[in-house]
Amino acid sequence: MTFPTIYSITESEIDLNDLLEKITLPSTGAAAIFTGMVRGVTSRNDPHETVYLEYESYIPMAEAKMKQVAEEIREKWSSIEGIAIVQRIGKLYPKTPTVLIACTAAHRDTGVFEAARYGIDRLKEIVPVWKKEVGPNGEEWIEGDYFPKANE
Amino acid sequence: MTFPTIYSITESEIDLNDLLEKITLPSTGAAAIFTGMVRGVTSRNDPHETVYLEYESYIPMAEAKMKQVAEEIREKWSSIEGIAIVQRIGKLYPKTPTVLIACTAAHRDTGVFEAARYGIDRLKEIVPVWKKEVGPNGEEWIEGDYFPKANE
Amino acid sequence: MNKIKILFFATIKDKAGTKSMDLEIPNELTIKQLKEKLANEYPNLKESMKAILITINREYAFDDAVIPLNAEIALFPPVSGG
Amino acid sequence: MNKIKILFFATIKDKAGTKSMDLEIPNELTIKQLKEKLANEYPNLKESMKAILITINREYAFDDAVIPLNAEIALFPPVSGG
Repeated sequence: MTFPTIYSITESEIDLNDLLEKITLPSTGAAAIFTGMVRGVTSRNDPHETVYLEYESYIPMAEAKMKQVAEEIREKWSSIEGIAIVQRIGKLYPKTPTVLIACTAAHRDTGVFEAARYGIDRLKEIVPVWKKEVGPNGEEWIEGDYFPKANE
Repeated sequence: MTFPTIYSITESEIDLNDLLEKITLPSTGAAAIFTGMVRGVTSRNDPHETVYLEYESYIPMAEAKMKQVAEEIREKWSSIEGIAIVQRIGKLYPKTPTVLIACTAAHRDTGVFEAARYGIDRLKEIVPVWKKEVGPNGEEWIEGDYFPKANE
Repeated sequence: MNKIKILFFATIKDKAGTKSMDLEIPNELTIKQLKEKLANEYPNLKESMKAILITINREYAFDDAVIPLNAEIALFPPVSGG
Repeated sequence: MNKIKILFFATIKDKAGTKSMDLEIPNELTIKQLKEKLANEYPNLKESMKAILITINREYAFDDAVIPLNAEIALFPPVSGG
């Protein structure tokens, strides 16, 4: 049995049902899925409103780095069966899911939650995607604060 | 803004896209979703194959206990915005999602993963649902091992 | 007398041979007394009474709880949902 | 000479005023030397060079890396996906 790994940058809607089905094997009993969505209203730190986000990606590298994130997950949690990592790009409005990380395993107590959490944290560190925030008073690129090390 | 809480026992397919949309607010930026599915092949402990599971529930009590699980989550993680808890019952075949717990919040680092994990653990302790496993060599009720305490 | 409804689920339903029954019990009967009564009248259930969950009006209940009038009682094994 | 392709993303793209350019550079040039060259020729980029990520052929690269022939180089700010 080969364990499925799905990774893609897409402009299409993220279909959770479809992705979950693709990473469910006959031996699978549990899935942890993380999705991020565009916030229309942000309270923490600098409170502000968002009209939409415009996502851009260095697509071939981003897909290679998603594959690397999946490989890192498998190295850390050998229990993981299927992995799906999808980043949606383009102009995305509040409440829209923009990113998904899903991990499946036979049981819920062998790392699925931790693996999904690790996956989204790593994606936000090393996968080359950027978002420009467009608000009522103008637009601004959002920058992360992580500097990859050698061999990342 | 009222925070949505969805809980139900259903015989219908669990639609992740639909449920996620229902618990996404303009202030939501993160969702952690757990789903459990029927394993056709189990390796851990007593290795065996499953043809299907037949789920039964004490429905009105189960829905009340799901509501209670949601309230417990909100007491522990004040950051949680929307909560969906759905248990599917009836005859369910391998690879079919049978249960879903989803929690949303503004950010991913304020407890969404922990809240979803807590939710599925509590559901398996106090929500009155049972499954009968039907395999190639006969059928058997699966019993849990948790005994609720007073006021649970 | 107190007219109650008893519901059975999962293994307990199979052993009782029914999903539910209406029963008349003395007022002020406790859960412990009801368990003894059922174990006597339905020998199939006797063994199950050791590791059973019981609810009164959809809340978990314990041996010393007094059964209220017209209660909905349920008997079932530890849950196994998910 | 070494013909390379340089890609710019996000803020760096805006400052460079272009998504990509083809460039001829001396053989054996390092990333550090390329950054200095770009900072001199494109003053808008000078400030950004302090906190920039650079890749060679889609892998993160650092100051002392030597740029291989026909490399695809990308310059961008710390990522902010999700």
